[in-house]
Amino acid sequence: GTAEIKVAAASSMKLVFEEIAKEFHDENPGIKVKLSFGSSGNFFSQIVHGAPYDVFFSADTNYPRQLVKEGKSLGDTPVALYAIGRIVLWVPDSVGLNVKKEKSATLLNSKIIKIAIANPKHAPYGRAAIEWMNKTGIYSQVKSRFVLGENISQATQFVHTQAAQAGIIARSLVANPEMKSTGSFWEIPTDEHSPIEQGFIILKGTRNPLVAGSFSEFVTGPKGSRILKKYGFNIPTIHGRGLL
Amino acid sequence: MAEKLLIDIQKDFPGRQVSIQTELELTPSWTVLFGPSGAGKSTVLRCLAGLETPDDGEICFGNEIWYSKNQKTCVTPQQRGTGFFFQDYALFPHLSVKKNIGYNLTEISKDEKNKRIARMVDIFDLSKLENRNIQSLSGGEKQRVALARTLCRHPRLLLLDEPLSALDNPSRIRLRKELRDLLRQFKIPVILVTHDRTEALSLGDRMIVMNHGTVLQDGPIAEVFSKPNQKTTAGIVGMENVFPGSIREKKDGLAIVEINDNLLEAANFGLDTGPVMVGIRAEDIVIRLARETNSSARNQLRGTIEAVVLEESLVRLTVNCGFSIDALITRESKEEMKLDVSREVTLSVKATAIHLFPH
Amino acid sequence: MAEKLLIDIQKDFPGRQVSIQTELELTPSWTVLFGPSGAGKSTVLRCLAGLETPDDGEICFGNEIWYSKNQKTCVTPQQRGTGFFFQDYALFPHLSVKKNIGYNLTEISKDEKNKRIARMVDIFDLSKLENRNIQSLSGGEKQRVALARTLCRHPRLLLLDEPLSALDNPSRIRLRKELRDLLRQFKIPVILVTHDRTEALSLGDRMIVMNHGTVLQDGPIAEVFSKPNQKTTAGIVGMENVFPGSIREKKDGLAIVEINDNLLEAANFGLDTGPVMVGIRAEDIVIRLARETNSSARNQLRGTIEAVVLEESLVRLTVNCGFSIDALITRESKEEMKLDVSREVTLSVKATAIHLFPH
Amino acid sequence: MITDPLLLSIKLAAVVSALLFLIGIPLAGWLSITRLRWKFLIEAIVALPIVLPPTVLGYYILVSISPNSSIGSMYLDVFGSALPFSFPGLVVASVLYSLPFAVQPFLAGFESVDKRLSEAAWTLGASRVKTFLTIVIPSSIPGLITGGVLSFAHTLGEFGVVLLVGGNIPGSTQVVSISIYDQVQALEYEQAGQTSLTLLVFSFFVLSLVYATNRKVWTIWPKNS
Amino acid sequence: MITDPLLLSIKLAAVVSALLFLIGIPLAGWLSITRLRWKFLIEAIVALPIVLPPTVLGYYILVSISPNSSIGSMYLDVFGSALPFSFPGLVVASVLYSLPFAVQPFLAGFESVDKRLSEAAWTLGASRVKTFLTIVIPSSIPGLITGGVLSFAHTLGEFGVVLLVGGNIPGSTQVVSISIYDQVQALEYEQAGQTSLTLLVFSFFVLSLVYATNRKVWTIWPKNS
Ligand SMILES: Nc1ncnc2c1ncn2[C@@H]1O[C@H](COP(=O)(O)OP(=O)(O)OP(=O)(O)O)[C@@H](O)[C@H]1O
Ligand SMILES: Nc1ncnc2c1ncn2[C@@H]1O[C@H](COP(=O)(O)OP(=O)(O)OP(=O)(O)O)[C@@H](O)[C@H]1O
Ligand SMILES: [Mg+2]
Ligand SMILES: [Mg+2]
Repeated sequence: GTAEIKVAAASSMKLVFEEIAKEFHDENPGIKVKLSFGSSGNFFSQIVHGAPYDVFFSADTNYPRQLVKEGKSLGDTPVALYAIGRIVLWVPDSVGLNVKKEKSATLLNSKIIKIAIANPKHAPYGRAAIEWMNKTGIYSQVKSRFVLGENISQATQFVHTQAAQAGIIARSLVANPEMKSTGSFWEIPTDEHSPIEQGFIILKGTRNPLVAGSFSEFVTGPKGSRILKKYGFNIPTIHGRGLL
Repeated sequence: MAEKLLIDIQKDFPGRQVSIQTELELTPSWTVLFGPSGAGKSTVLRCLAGLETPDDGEICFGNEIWYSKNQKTCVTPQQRGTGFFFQDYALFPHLSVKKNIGYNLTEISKDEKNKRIARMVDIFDLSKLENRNIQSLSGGEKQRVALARTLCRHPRLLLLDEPLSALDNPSRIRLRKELRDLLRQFKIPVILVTHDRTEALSLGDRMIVMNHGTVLQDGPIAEVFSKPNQKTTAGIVGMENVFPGSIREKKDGLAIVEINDNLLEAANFGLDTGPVMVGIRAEDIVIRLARETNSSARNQLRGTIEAVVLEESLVRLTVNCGFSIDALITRESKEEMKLDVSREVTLSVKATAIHLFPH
Repeated sequence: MAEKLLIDIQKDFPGRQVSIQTELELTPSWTVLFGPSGAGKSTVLRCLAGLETPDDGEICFGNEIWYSKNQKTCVTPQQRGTGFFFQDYALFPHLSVKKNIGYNLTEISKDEKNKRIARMVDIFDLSKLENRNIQSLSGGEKQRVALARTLCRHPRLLLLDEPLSALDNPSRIRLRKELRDLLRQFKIPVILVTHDRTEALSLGDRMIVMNHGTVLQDGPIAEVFSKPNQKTTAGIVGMENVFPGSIREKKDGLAIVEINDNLLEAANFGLDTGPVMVGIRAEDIVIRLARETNSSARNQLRGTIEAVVLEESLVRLTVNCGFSIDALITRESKEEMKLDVSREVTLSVKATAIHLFPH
Repeated sequence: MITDPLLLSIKLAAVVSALLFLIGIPLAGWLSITRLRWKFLIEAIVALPIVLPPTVLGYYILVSISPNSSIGSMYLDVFGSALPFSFPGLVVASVLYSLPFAVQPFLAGFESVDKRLSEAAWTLGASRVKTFLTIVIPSSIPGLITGGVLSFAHTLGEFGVVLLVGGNIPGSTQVVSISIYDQVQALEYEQAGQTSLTLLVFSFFVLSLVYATNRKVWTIWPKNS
Repeated sequence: MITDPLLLSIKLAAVVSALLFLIGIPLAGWLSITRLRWKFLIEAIVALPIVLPPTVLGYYILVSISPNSSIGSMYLDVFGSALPFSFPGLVVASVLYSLPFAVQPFLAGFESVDKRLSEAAWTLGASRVKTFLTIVIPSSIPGLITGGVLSFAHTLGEFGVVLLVGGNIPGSTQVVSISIYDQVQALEYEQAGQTSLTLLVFSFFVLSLVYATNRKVWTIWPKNS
């Protein structure tokens, strides 16, 4: 018969997980993967209140860790990492700045009126952006220009519509052809902010722990990693459970 | 002993008060609420229907208490089972004429219902309008539909707020006649609000005259018309000679009417023998000193002048010919004939000047 | 030559058509649109006011084209400057009585405006209601407010749709008198819709009788009343002797009225010398063979019987006494006096039976 | 079973509108005739859900219908399945959220019906309920249609509440608004544009139909005498 | 300058409601009197924005007002500042989004006014506009209040559109709905609960006041004769 699992994933991971699910399905034709995307914060609330997902791939490690604390993890296993996000500074071509050359100084240019970032209060990409700006010492100069997206996708929309003139966004999103054709980016060095670790857990309520396990193994395995890399994620060196 | 409708209520409006205290027999009789605009007639009717709650007093319909301030009772309009005709029709704009008439006729079979509606349509001359919608009707057409709707339910007390006032003359006269006949079969007491004398005379058995929210006079209709208890009332009802009488026989297009043992000949417009209300305008009575012949004035009554009252340019004579009758003549006539109290005179009235109101 | 109001329109309703073709002089005169319920009177009035667009024809007010199917012209109600009185009042529910009356009086100064309102309040006896809201008014009170509102603007053509029909009798009689006087100063043509004969007679100079959407007769009011052109018209207007006349002098409470060189004495209820409309009911005329004395019937006319027509139980005599006059007597009288064509008779009428309608 | 998000949305909107007629008409009707002094408080309470951001409202609804709440566990006992993350859960949440958009116009419609029509019906023996059903409701068609249209459209476009209570599960709670949102989030603008256009065209068609019919109602009942 | 999100929301809702009266009343008025055959299409278009999820609508609004769009650049030229991520931008977006919630009840209100009242005003020489202002509007108070309340409350609770067009800038575009959302996302449930409660209490107070006053209007104008 056919088994089915429901996978909840951060909305910024939509393209990645659609590709992963497709390959997984090709490999295991008997298993149907139903993907739900959304804000990790919402998934947290929903899982606490009994949402019927099998695996939850968060955009950070905080929400899954909280879920473990709430006893929602299968067998109380701790959070495992599946990807490490990267941030880039993206500027639309119409602004007329060479971001690759000017790097962080781009943000100080007077043409940059608004800078889009994800809300650092609950989005890891936003936190990383702040951290980087603090480290390079431009935070206090640019802070007043921030516009905050609810998540990294929204921050991306802000710059993509050119309503904001610069954005610190996920590396995975600039791979999108829409973004490629309208602007250019500079990769922020990974050593200038703490790693954006993204973790997952298999949920206690799963009806099919075996399939859930095999899907998460697929994600963290070589095929998954290849796809994740393709979309601009780094792969955590140690996947091992119990890391966090 | 017939049951009674006891009304003793008071309703307060800012700067105005309407109060009434009366008792009506619950027999198939007509009570007319008469009075000028703003007298409080509609308010009384609305209190009776249960649409307005009085501020004090009580209303008892037979043994049923409809409203009592003391007992904190107020029966709903539905339970009272009265028929109410609204001064401004209150027809249902989204229903056809036919559906308006048959609204909420649920207790009877469908056949019976259709028959009743057909009868109403017939009586109120609505056959061409049956399926029309209300908004396309003219003023008078609306009124006829509203009448039909109210009567279709055979209510146990009928409250009519100026039912004929917006009708044109021919329809009004026709309906006035028919209304009484029609309602006779239903055997229900009717309370009619009107400010039309003819309507009151044709339809009313009893009359309650209201003004400024209070009752001025309350009594049999002939009495109120003939003997208003005060000047205001007289002004409101208008002066008339009105007597209860009865048609004794009919011959050659004449009706022989008996009033207090006197026989009068009246032009007969199709009334049957039986009780009638007889009205003679004071100004239609011709006074002469001697009997006369060879005149088309057929009724001659001998009597003695009881009172002579000057009224503006005219003189009002009250003549006793077994019963009191008023005549209005010019001052010149009075002078020429030297008319004065205790003088004997002949009153003559044309048969066509004797107005019979079916009763 | 006075300007004219030319009306030649047709309005189609599903299953019904209203059409009228007439020409009115734009002098301060009264035209009465008379007819039973559903005749199309309101429709004609609404077309004149510009509230309804006819389906064919034209309306010209003097040189102005108000509506023309051919020229595709249709002037707005605002530009026509007519005053319109709605059969169901159409008062503004959110404005006080005073504000209703003074609505859109913008062209005049505030002082002038207040004066005008005060005058209207006075004329229509609204002083106690001035600041009341419309919903708390009784039916008759509403009507008075609506009349005041329409007249307050001094319109150049006044269209009245049954303005007095819901008033109580005393108010109606008072207002009927006053309305003419009042409007005389405004010097505007008036078109009045009514189905009340007395109202038509008191107010109208000219009468257009309508039925089932068409004009039956159109002419001077006395002519229409006295000589209806067909049976339907006669049925609608009712039979009356109506003559234009004039009050020659007044003495001792009597008015001496001249009709076609004949002098009649009529009870005078405060009218001034000048032209009047004289109405005598056919049933009020007493026929005798010889002149007589000592009677309160003051008016005696000699004449020759021109026609004898049986009408149900009565007989209608047409007598020529310089002008034609109808009398209604019983068959018995006719037999007794052996009345027939070309016989000479005396007609006598009480002064109180001669009705004068101010004109 | 319906899997297409658009069809699912339409089904949801239809069910919710129908329920809102069932719930909203009696509620608005009661509000329009009650002489209760404090009725304005109830009106205010009915309108309250609008002032919370949908996702927050969704969060609170989720909390109160989840199987650990009393309502949620009762539902679980009776129907054997949990309310959140199911179609019935979506319906409950949307009804709550759209209630004011139905009740307010209904009420405004009922209140503008001439009081005397109801009085006439009462004296003709019709109960208050019958009067309401046969006289007041048919005389308030514009208000009812406004309420129906507002709540239908509002449910179609509803997102925050549905997202939280439904959980974006394809084929059972993923309505079209969420799927467009997903597409926009993933920067699939072209696809999002297409889905939006489909939704707009469909809605435009439905709304035009409703308004055109409503217009006709008034042509059948001309207002001039 | 207002920095408290609640006050900012109130300011936004007040400005938007006021603008909606200014825009919605003429629009609904025109719809109520026009004899245009195709007016139902316009009614449908007005209602359309509701059917899009707010964030998606927000995205499209953002695209069309961003400084490189024609509208956005025009605004920038005239006012010297960009429309997105500013209070005026929020106002524009909210007005667009809440328009149907104002126009629909307004229209229902206007259409239930007796045609003859307008006719009476016309024959008294009042222009169509004056008639509309002095007769139709005052006779449609329940509809106007419904529209006002719906749009005020709706703007208070608006989240998706405001988030996208406003950019969540504290003190200028961070309205209370966004700040509650942020708190819920950050799992600060207690704080979110408190802010929600404040918002609810305030809204309840305002709504009650509006409804209580509305009631009074009808007491001053009794409906029975
Ligand atoms: N709701 C109300 N508020 C204030 N006054 C009122 C109210 N209803 C009626 N009145 C007043 O009470 C008085 C009596 O009104 P009612 O309608 O009973 O008069 P009516 O005799 O029927 O007059 P009409 O013949 O003109 O219809 C009037 O002066 C009216 O203004
Ligand atoms: N909108 C309409 N649709 C269909 N028929 C109509 C419409 N308006 C009027 N009629 C019909 O046209 C005829 C004339 O109506 P109108 O209102 O002019 O009559 P009226 O003479 O004023 O009568 P009343 O004295 O009763 O007011 C009536 O039969 C009426 O039913
Ligand atoms: Mg009355
Ligand atoms: Mg009419």
